[in-house]
Amino acid sequence: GCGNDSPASADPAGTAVPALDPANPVTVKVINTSTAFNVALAKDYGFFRKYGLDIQESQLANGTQVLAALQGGSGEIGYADLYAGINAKAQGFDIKLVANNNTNAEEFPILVKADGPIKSPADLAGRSIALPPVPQHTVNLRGFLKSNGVDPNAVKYTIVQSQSAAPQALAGGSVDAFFGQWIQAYSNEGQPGAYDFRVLGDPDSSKWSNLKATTAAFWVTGDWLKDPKNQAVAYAFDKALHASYVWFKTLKPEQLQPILLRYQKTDLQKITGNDPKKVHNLLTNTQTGPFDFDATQSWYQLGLEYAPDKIQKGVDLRQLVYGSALQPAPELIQPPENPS
Amino acid sequence: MPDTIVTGTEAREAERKPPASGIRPVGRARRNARRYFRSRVSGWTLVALVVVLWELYSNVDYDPTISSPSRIAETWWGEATTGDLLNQLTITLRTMAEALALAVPLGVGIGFLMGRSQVIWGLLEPLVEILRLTPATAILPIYILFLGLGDQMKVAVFLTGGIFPMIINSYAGARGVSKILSETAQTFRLSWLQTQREIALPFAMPYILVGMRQSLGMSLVLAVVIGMLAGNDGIGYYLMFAQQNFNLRQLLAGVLTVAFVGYVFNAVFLLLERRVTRWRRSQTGAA
Amino acid sequence: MPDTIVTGTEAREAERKPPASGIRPVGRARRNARRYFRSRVSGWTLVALVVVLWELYSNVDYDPTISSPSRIAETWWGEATTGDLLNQLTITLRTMAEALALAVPLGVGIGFLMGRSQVIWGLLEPLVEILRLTPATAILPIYILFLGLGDQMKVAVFLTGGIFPMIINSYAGARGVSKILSETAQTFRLSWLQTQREIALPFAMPYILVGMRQSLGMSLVLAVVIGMLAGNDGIGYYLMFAQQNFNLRQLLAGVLTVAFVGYVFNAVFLLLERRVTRWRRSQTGAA
Amino acid sequence: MTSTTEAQAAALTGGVHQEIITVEGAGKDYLALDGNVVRGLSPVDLTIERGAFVSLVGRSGCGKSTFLRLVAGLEKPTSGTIRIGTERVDGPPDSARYVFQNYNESLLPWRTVGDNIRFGLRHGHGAARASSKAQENELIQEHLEEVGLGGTFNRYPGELSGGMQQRVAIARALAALPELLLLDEPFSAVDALSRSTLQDLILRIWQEHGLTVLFVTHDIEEALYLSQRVIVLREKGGGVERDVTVDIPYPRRQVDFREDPRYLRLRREVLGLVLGTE
Amino acid sequence: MTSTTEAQAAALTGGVHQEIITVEGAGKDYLALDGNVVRGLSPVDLTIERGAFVSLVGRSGCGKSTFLRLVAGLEKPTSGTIRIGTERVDGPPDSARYVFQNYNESLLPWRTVGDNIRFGLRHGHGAARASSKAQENELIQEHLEEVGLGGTFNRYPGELSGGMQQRVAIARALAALPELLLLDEPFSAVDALSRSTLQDLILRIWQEHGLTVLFVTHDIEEALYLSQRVIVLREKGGGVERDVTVDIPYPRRQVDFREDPRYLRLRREVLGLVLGTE
Ligand SMILES: Nc1ncnc2c1ncn2[C@@H]1O[C@H](COP(=O)(O)OP(=O)(O)OP(=O)(O)O)[C@@H](O)[C@H]1O
Ligand SMILES: Nc1ncnc2c1ncn2[C@@H]1O[C@H](COP(=O)(O)OP(=O)(O)OP(=O)(O)O)[C@@H](O)[C@H]1O
Ligand SMILES: [Mg+2]
Ligand SMILES: [Mg+2]
Repeated sequence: GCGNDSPASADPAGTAVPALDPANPVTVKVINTSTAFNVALAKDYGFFRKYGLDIQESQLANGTQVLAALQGGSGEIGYADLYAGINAKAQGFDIKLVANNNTNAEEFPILVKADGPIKSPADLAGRSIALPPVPQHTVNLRGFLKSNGVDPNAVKYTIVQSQSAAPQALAGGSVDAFFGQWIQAYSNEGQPGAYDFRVLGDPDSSKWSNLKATTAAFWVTGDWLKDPKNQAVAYAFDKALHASYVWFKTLKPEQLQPILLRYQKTDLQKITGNDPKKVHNLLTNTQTGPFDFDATQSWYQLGLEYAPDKIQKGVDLRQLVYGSALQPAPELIQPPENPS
Repeated sequence: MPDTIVTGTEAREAERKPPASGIRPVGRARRNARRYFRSRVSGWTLVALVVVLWELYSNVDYDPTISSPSRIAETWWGEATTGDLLNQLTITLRTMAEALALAVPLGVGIGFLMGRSQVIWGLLEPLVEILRLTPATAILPIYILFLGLGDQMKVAVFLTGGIFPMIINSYAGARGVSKILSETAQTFRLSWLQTQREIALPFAMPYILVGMRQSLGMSLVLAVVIGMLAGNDGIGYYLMFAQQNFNLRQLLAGVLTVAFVGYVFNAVFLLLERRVTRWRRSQTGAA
Repeated sequence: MPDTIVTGTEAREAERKPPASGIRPVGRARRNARRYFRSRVSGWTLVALVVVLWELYSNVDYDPTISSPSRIAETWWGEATTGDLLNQLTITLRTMAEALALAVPLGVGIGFLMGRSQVIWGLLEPLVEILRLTPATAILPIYILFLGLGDQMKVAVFLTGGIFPMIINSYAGARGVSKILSETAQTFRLSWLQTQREIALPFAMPYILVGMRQSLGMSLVLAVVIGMLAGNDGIGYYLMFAQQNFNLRQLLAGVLTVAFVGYVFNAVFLLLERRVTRWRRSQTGAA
Repeated sequence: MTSTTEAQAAALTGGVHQEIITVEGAGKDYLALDGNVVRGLSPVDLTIERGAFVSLVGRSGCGKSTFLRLVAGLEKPTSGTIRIGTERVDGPPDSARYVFQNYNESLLPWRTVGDNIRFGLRHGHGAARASSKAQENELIQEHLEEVGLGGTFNRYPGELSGGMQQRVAIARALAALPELLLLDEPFSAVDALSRSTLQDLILRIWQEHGLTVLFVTHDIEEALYLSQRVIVLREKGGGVERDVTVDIPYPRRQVDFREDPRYLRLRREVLGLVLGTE
Repeated sequence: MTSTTEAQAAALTGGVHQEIITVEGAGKDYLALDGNVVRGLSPVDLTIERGAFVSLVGRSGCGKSTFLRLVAGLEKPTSGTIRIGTERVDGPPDSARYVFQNYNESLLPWRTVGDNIRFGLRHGHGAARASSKAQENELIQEHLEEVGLGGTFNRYPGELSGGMQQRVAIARALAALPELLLLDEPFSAVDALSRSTLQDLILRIWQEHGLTVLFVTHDIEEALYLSQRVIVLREKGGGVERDVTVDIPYPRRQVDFREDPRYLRLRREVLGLVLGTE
C-alpha cells in the first residue's frame, strides 16, 4: 500500500501526534447505530475523559445513514460496517477508518423451530432463511452453510430488515429458519412465554472467517482528518475505546448484570442463567488491538466471493485505514469514573 | 320590529324536546361533550370487546408477539410510572408541535393559494406532487446530509410527509368556492386579499379542518417512524429500543400510548371543528 | 319548443372565443389534455431550473450523496435498460394495484357509511381512529406473524396506512350533503339505499376523489417503505439494496422513478376527476 | 277546463267530508344558533279535505313554509300533532311531493334536466309510469314541454335561467303524480304568461288526478284564482288569522274570473287582511 | 315621496344626456356542457342615462339576467361592447352593486345577518360610512329595520324565511350605496305589503342619492310604477322588443298611480308585448 495521502498511517504508535489534555477535553460528536452501548459505557466510566475527549453521542438506524451524516457534518466520528465503508469509498466518499471495533462473533445462531421439520443443516436445502439486508450477514450465512455441508445456492434467502420481525416470520411459518442474534436465541429457548426455537448445526464462525478481521469500525471523513487537532482526537478516541474494552472483557457475569440492565434493559441472569458460554456469545466480539490488514483483506475477499452484488470491488484497505487504528492494545486500567 | 323571542321556561322546554333536523341547542359545552362521548359508547364497547377476546385468547394460546392485554397494561403501568415512556412521549409531542406550527400555515397556505390562483397552481403543482410522491424515509440520508440529526431534520421529514393532506384538502376547498359567492365578492369589489379572507377562507374552512386532522394523525405516525430510523430520544427511539431488544410488550405499550394520545388530540380537534363550523348546521342535512 | 341552438361555424366560432367564467368547451379530450399540460409549463420550468442549478452546483462542488442529475440520469438509463429497476417497479405496482382494489371500496365504503349513519359512526369511530393513529411500521412484527412475508402482509400494511385519507374524506363528503338535497330525497321517499346512491354519493364524489388521490400517493410511498422493511422484491427492496450498497445514485434514480410514476397516475386521475365532476363547472367559481 | 272531480265536488259541497290533513294544535318553535327560540308558527287547528285546493297567504316570515314543512314531515312540531289520512306524520308521508321555495338548491346539479325529471318519475307515488326507457324519455319530454322547457333535456340545471330552474322543479314534482302536492311559491320566478299557463296546468292536473294541493303564494289574486280556500296567516308565526272560502265554481277562466264580483269582494277582503288595513 | 333629483330630471326631460351605460351590439352566447351553443342574448344597442330608473321585463329565459350580468362585468359579451361611463366593462365596475336572482346563495352563510350587512357597508362604493364600530352597528340596525328585519341581527341567513333572506340581500346592496344598482327580481319572495314598502324604499334611495337603477321584474305593474323606462326583451334571448318610456312624473303614489290613465294605457301595451297578444 501507498499511504502517502495519510501520513499518520506510517505512525502506528502515534508519536507524531500530541496527546490531548484531560483538563481541557475536546468535544467530539459521535454517531452510533441504534442500541449499541459501547460508546455510552466508555463515556460514563470516564475512559474518554481520561484521554481528553468529551463525547456527544447520537444514533441512527444503520451504517449507511451514519456515513451520510458524517458527510453532512452532523457528526465527526461514526460507526459502520466494514463493507458499508468499502462501498462508500468505492462510491467516491472520502472516508477513513480511525478505530477498529468488531470482529465476527465466534458463533452465529441459525434458529429453527424446536419441534419443526428441520433437524440438521442438511434439511435447509430448498428451504427459506430470513436474514437482515446488511451484506455481512449474507457472507456469514453462506459461510455457515458451506461449512455445514450445505450448498449455499440451494437455499432461498428472505430479507427481513426489521430484526425484531424475524422470530414472527419463523413462528408464523413464512420462513423455515432465520439468521439471528444470540439474544433472540437465548430468550426463545425454553423461556416461559416465548417461542420455542433452537440453534442449528455448528455455529463456529472460525470455520469460514478469520476472527482477527475487522468487520465494523469507527469512521471519519478525509476532510475532518486534515485538521491536526482532529488527528490527535482520532488517536485518543481509539485508545480510550479500546481501553474500555480491555476492562469490559475482565468483568464477571454478576458485574455485567447491572450494566446490561442499565444500558440494554436486558436481564442477563434471566436470559443466560449466567452460563459463561452464553455470556461470552452475547458480549465478546469487540477488538482491542491494531487493525489486521491481512485478516481483514481475507474478509473482504470472502465478501466479494459470497456477495459480489452487495460489495464493491477494488478498494485498497491501506488507503482506508488511518494510523490511529493501528495502535497496540492498551494496558488494563480500572474505570476512571463510576456512573452510579 | 323584533321577531317573537320566547325565553325563560318556554325556551328551556323547547330544548328538552328532540331537536328538529339540523337544528340543535348550542353553546352548552358541557352537554355537548356529554352527547359527544355518549354517541361513541358503542364504538368503545366494540374496542373493549376486542380487548377482552384478545385476553381470553391469550390465556388459551399465548403468543409472545401479541402478548396479552393484562400483561401489556402491566408493562405500560411500569413504564409510565418508573420507566421512560412518558418522558419520551413528551419529547416527541414537543417536536411534533414544532413541526405542526410550521406545517399548518405552510400547508394550508400553499394548498389554499394553489386553489385560488391558477398561476401559483401551475407553478407549484409539479414540485408539490413530486415531493408528495417521494418517500421521505427512502431519502433520509439526504435529509441527514443537509440538516443533520437534530430537530431540524425531524421537522423537515414531518413537513415532507405530513403537510400534504393539508395542501390537498385546502386546495380542494379553495377551488370549490361557489360561483355565486365568487361573483358576490367581485361585485362588491373585494380586493384579492379581501376575497380570500372574507369569502374563500371561510368557505374552505371545513375542508381545511379535515386536512389538518389528517395531518395531525400522520405527523404522529411519522414522529414514531422518524424516531425509529434516526432518533436519540422521543417515543420513536423508545419503540425502536423496545424492538431491538425484542421487548414486544414494551413496544405494544408504547404504540397504544401513541394511538391513545392521538385519539384525544383528534377528539379535541373535532370539538373545535364543530365550534368553528357551527353555521353549517343549518346548511347540511347531517344527522 | 327548443331553445335557440346555434350549430356549425357559429358554434365553432363561439368556442374559439375565451369562454366565460365557469363555462368551458368539453368532450374534446385532446384539447383538454393540451390545456391541461400547458398550464403546468411554468411549474415544470421551475423543476427544470432546480435540476439545472443542481447540475451546475455539482460541477463546482461534487457531493456523492446528492450526486448530479446527469449522473443520476445515466444510472437511471442503465438501470432501466439493462438493470432491474423496471421489473421491480412492475412488481410493486402490481402489489399496489391489489391493495388499492381492496382499499378503495373499503375506505370509501367505511367513510361514506360513517358519514351517513350515526350508528355506524359511533360504532366504528374509535376503532378507525385508533388504527389510523397506530404506526403500521412499528407493529410490523405482528403483521408478519399473522400474514407472513408475502403479498398478504404488504396489502394489509397498505390498508392500515393508505386507507385513511379515503375514510376521512368520504366521511366529510357524506356528512356535508346539503340539507335541502336531503329533504328532497326524503320527500321523494327515496329508500335509504336510493338516497345514498342518487343523492349522497354524487354529492360526496368530489371529496371522495380527493381522498382517493391522496391514498394513491400514500400507498405508493408505503409500497416503498414496506419493501424496504421486509421485502424480497419490488421497488422498496431495490431501494434498500441501493442504500446498503451505498449506491446513492441508484437510490435517487429509483426514488425519482417512483415519484414520476406517481405523478403520471395522479395526472391521469385528475383528468378522470374532471370528467366525473364536469357538472361542477357551472357551480364553482374556480378559474 | 273540465269540471271538478267527484271528490273535489264533495269537498266543496260538504258532501263526504274525508279529511286528508288534520292539524291539531301543531306549532313550531325553532331554536336558533344564537340560543334564542324563534316562533315559527303558533299552534294551529285545521283540517283539509281530500281533493281540496288550499292556498296559504301571509306576510313574509309568517310561517307558511314552516306549515308546509310540518305537513311534509320535514320538521317536527314542538306542540300538537298532524295527521295525513289517519296516520300521524312522523316523517315525510308517502303520498306527498314538495316544491321547495329554494327550488334552485333542490335540483340535482349533477343530473341533466331530463334526468332530474326522471328522478321525479322513478320516485313517484304509486305504480311506475313508464315500462320502457324509451317510453320514459317520451314522458319526460312531455313533462318538460308542459312547463315550456322542451329543448332543455340535456342541459344541466346550473345552465338554466332562474325561472327555468323553477319550472324544472315543478315538472319534477308533477312527474311524481303525488296525492298531496305541496307548492311553496312555485311561480315566484316566472313571467306573467308562464305563470298563467302554469296556473292552468296545475288546475288541470289537480282536477284530472284528484290530488290535494297546498299552495303558498304572495300573489293574492293567484291564490283566489286557484283555490277553494285561502288561509291567511298572522304575521311572525302568529297562526291562522282567517280561513276564507272561495265559493266560485270551477272551471274558472283567467279573464272572466278576475271580473267576477265575488272574486273582487274576496280580493278586497284578503288584501285587507294581509296588508293590515282591516 | 320627494321630487326627483336634478340628474334624474335631466334624464327624464332630455336636458343633459349623460350616459352611464352604453351598450353597443353586445350579445351573449353560452357554450353549454353538452357542447351546444345557447343564445343568452342577441346583440343589443342601448344607452342608459345617469340617474335613470330602467326596468327590464320579458319572458323567463329571455336574457334579463344575462343582460344584468353583462353590465355587471360578470359575463364577457360574445359580441359588441359595454361601457360604464367612458370605460369599457372588463370586470365588475367599481360603482355597481348587484342583488342576484338566487339571493339565498349569495348571502354569506357563515356570517350573521348583521355581519352580512356589515359586509355591504365595508365594501361600499365611495367613502366609509361609519367611523366607529358602534356607529356601524347602528347603521346596520337601521338598514335592517328599513327592510323590516329589525330583530334578526344575530341570526344566521340559513335560519330565515325565503323572503327574509331576500330582504337581507337587498339591505346589503343598499348599505353599499352604489352609483349603479342592479336588481334581479329583488321582490320575488316577499308579500304584497313588504313589496310596496320596498318599492317605495328603493324609489326614495334612488331619489335621495341620485343612483341609476336597472331593475328586472316579472311584475309589469311594478316595472311601470318604479321606472322611467321599461325595456321589453324578446323571448329566448331575442334582444330588445320595445323600449317604453313611462312619462309619468314622480312622486308617484301606490294607489293613485294605478288609476292614472297613462299608466293603464302603458300597462295594456307592455302586457300585450309580454303576453304576446299584440
Ligand atoms: N351558464 C349558462 N350556460 C348555458 N346557458 C345559460 C347559462 N346561463 C343562462 N343560460 C341560458 O341563457 C338564456 C337566458 O338566460 P337568463 O338567465 O338571462 O334568463 P332570464 O331572462 O333571467 O330568465 P328568468 O326570468 O327565468 O330568470 C336561457 O336560455 C338560459 O338557459
Ligand atoms: N331553521 C330555522 N331556524 C330558526 N328560525 C327559523 C328557521 N326556519 C324558519 N325560521 C323562522 O321561522 C319564521 C317563519 O319562517 P317561514 O320560513 O315559515 O316563513 P314564510 O312564511 O315561509 O316566509 P316567506 O314568505 O318569507 O318565505 C321566521 O321568523 C323564520 O325566521
Ligand atoms: Mg317561505
Ligand atoms: Mg333571470
